[in-house]
Amino acid sequence: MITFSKKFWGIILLCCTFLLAACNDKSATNNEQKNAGKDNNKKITVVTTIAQIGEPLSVIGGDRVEVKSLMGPSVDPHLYQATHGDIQTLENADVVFYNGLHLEANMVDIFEEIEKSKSVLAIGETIDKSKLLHDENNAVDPHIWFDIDLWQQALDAAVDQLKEYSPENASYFEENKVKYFEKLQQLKEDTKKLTEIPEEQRILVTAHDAFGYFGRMHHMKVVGLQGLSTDGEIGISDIQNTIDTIVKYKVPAVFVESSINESSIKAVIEGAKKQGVPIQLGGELFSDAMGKAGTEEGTYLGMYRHNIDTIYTALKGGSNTNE
Amino acid sequence: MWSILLNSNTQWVLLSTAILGIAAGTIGSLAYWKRQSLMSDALAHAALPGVIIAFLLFKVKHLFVLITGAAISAVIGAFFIQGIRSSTRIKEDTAMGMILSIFYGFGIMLLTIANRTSGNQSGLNNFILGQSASMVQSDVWTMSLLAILVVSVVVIGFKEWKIYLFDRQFASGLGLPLKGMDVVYTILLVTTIVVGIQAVGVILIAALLIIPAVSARYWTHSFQAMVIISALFGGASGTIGTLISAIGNGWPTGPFIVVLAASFFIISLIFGKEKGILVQYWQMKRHKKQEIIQSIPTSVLKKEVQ
Amino acid sequence: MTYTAWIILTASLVGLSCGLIGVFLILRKMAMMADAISHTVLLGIVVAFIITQELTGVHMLIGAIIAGLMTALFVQWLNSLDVQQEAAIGIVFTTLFAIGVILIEAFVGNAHLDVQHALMGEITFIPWNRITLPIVGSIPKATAILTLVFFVVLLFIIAFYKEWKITTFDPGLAASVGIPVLFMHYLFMSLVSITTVASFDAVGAIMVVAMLITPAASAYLWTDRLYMMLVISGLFGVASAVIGYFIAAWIDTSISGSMAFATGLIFLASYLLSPKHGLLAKYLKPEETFE
Amino acid sequence: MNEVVLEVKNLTAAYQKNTVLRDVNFQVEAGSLTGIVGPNGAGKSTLIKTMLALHPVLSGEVHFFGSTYKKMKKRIGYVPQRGSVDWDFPTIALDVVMMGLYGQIGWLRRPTKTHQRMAFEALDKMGMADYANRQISQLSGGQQQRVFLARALVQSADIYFMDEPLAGVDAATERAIMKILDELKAAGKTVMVVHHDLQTVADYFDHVLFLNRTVIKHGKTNEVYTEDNIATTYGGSIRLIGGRIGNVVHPVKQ
Repeated sequence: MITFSKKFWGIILLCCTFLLAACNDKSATNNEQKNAGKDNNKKITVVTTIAQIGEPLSVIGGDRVEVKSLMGPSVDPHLYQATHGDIQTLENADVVFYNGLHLEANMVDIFEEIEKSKSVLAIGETIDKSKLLHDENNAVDPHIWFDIDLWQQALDAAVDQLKEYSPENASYFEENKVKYFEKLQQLKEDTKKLTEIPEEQRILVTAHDAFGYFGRMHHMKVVGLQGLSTDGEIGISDIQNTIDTIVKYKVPAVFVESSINESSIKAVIEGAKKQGVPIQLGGELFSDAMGKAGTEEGTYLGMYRHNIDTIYTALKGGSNTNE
Repeated sequence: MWSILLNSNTQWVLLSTAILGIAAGTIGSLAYWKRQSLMSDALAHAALPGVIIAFLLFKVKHLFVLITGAAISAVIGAFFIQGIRSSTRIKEDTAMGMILSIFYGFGIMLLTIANRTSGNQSGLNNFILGQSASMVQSDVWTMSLLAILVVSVVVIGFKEWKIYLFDRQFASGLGLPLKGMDVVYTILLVTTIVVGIQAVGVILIAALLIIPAVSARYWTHSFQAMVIISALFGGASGTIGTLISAIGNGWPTGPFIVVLAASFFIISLIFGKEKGILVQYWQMKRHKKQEIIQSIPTSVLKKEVQ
Repeated sequence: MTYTAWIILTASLVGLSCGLIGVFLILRKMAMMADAISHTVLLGIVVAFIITQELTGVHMLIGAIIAGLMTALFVQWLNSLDVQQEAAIGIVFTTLFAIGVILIEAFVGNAHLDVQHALMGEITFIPWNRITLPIVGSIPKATAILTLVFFVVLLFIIAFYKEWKITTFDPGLAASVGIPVLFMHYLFMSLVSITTVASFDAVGAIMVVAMLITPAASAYLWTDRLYMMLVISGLFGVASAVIGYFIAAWIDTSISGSMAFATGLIFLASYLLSPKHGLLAKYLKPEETFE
Repeated sequence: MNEVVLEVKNLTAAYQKNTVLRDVNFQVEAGSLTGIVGPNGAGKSTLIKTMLALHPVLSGEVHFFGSTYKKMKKRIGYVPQRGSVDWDFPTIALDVVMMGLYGQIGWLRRPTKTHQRMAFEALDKMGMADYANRQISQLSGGQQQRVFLARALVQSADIYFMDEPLAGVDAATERAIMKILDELKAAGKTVMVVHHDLQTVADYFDHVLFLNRTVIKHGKTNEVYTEDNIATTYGGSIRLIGGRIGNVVHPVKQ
């Protein structure tokens, strides 16, 4: 017993010294690292959380910036798991952009900390609060990239931040930004074809509530089975209410999302069919995640266009067969 | 409001959960006596790496492929738990906790890699976390098949199972194939778990496997009656839980079934005929009274302790 | 590389605290309580949210710790009514979790409140979430909290070492020599709750459950002395953290997942190589008899 | 007659709906060595546990040295059945014996060399000195039983209760234990032992307590250990080799 306590205390002492040593050591080297951050001669490293921010910025930044998105193009931010590489990515970042509005809920503290040493912007929070959508419990809907105008404003704020970080490239960014925004306006024009869908059938039924801004912009009624987050559990009444809406408005098609389990939306389809409404699966929409990098759907414009085309084909085509 | 009960979705969910409740209640009684109540929880988590590996190998999100992966992974988990328990002095609950966390951690590792390397896979971990409310006609059939399988296997070998559970040594003396029965039992349990988690989620399947069996114990001392009562409790939890969640607006179905099962448990705990709190209290009181009335017992009582 | 050091240091603290607590957890045959608590904290944070309407902060932690204690209390209560411990754990955690989900749907609605966001931390980002303390300077918040938790755990284990030992080994004797068995049980469960919840907050649930159970189980194969088991378990916890980190760095994946996996590797090594209970040892000298 | 050290009056106890003990009355005098015998389920273990407040009392009273159990706790030693603990617990024999002293050592104190020596002496008395540093799972059943007995000895109590210390042990252990019991008796201590082997009762104990839900007969062995009393206790079927006692649920759970 005596030997025991001696050993025990010895080991504890050892652990303590180890801990203390580790603490001192690290905080010292840490500061050095921070100061060594900025280097103007090479490419600006931009890190974003979601690819919806990253991809447009990579176009606007052209060859002057290197853009990395923590959540790969097809990753649902609600279910994002950090990898070891993300540390390096964040550490090497010059400028960091994130969506904000609680989309990256568990990372907010981190960005606040990084803000002390790096240039960080929550682009979603630069938008006029009155333009944001809220649910019945007054929670903000963070999926603002589905409103092209709002997203343009948000990207604008991001580009301003970039210019501020690197004034010598300001004109280059401005030039690219104007070009990109033209494309956005073109995209906005293209979306007008949604208005060809009969108004009472402009109903977008999806698995989770990501399309609030989309609906507002394109005058569509949006019915989401799940809440804003993808983690919740639904009830039968949620499914039944959705089916009732479909039956009431004779909605011809519903949609699944790339990143969400399809089973609940399939239950809606079957239920509606059973009630004599021949409804079809309109196709896959990109909501929280975008398509695979390198493909058309892996870009913001391509992703948006894909959604518009899918919705248009499904609802317009469907309405034709109904008439 | 009540018209919702006539809708086909409600009926599908009602039937599926009721039938799943019966199947889970039946196999749950076996698990209870094997003292493996938490096996469902452990194996449900152990299924994750299988799902991801199946996806990485075949690059499809096809239900059957992923379920097979989940089942294989869960069986390996069960095999490890059994191996650790029998070949070391580590106890079963520790082995379960280890396999649960290590397999799940491994699954998360793979999931992160899958997220990084190939597109269109997010929600893979959600894939094994089903939603009760979204069950459809085909689920009714799946659950029926499952229930038929489970119930018939248990019924056909009923007395063998009984010996297998209560007296392994005696069973082996009778020449029962204990290893084979272990395998059959594990396959039944894993099948129920894997089919269950993709349809209704981990928590609900764990609850349905555990709670009805424990509740049933409060009503009977006979194993046969316990299995039947447990199946009934499971089925009733599924049915009534679904009904309640259907009536309310936006009430999640799965959790209500769990709460219903828990309510049955509390009722059993309090009013149960065999070991219920009230019965025990009343018997204690009666004992005390008797002690006062009767002075010295002359005859030797015949009842055995416990 | 300093971020690496912070992450390894923090994970090592989790490994140490969980390793120590885990030894008693598995000897008391309550390993699955770790998993149960990882589910029931949901109820705690939902209730805390409903009361305070705040998504972050200390309320959530307190709510979660209370939920952990409630889990222990209910399990103990059912156990005292003659329900198998395992079954009791199963009943309590599924029910409390389900109530948590129902409360979310009923009172919280669409707010971004899920366990993963509100309570489950991500070890990868620990170095960026800092606070400034006197003397030490600016250090990651999680590291500070976990250091505190570690010393609390260490203090309690050392101070009541013989009480933990006797109540774990033979509660009947403990009661008969006048040690308050039930009080020690709840004290222990409080330690478990505090450790797990603080660790969840820093590094996430998967890693905590793994760190609580596996290093202790591995240590159990190496030694026949309780204090050595504590020491080895703590060391294995630290080793798992380090190995796990380098696996994650090597194949660029989730750090906490890799650390959970690394506890498994250490167990595998112990299972094969342990001089007393390892497979190899058994193979080499198959019969060990009494006397 | 010697001083009465234990007095049980109208004691009743129950497990769920079965009354296990009913109206138990007896007195034990100092320095006696009593064997408690009775068939399976007669309530022998329950009697001990109930007296030691490890099982709830329905009615009746138990007095130790004219006082309550709580006040006299330190003078009472208890040897539970061997199966009541997990022998895989990572500790050595000496440590288990030392646990008997934990109550005396007190909070926040560590066992000292003196305690270690006391524990070692107790082990030595049981002929277990060579095994002091053995892990407890590596001991045979008989050795484990001796460790348990040593643990009770180290408590240096005045009255001991032992639950089946002779069940399933080897001959050497049985001899060692009986030697100790005789020594305890010689030292004026009181010992009550639950015993299952009717053949050895007459040799081992000076008093016998026949129990079957209640006290059938209690007294000096040479006076009450008769075939009649055995028959009454065992319900007619005399089996001189008693059966195994089933597992009794330990009331104190973790």
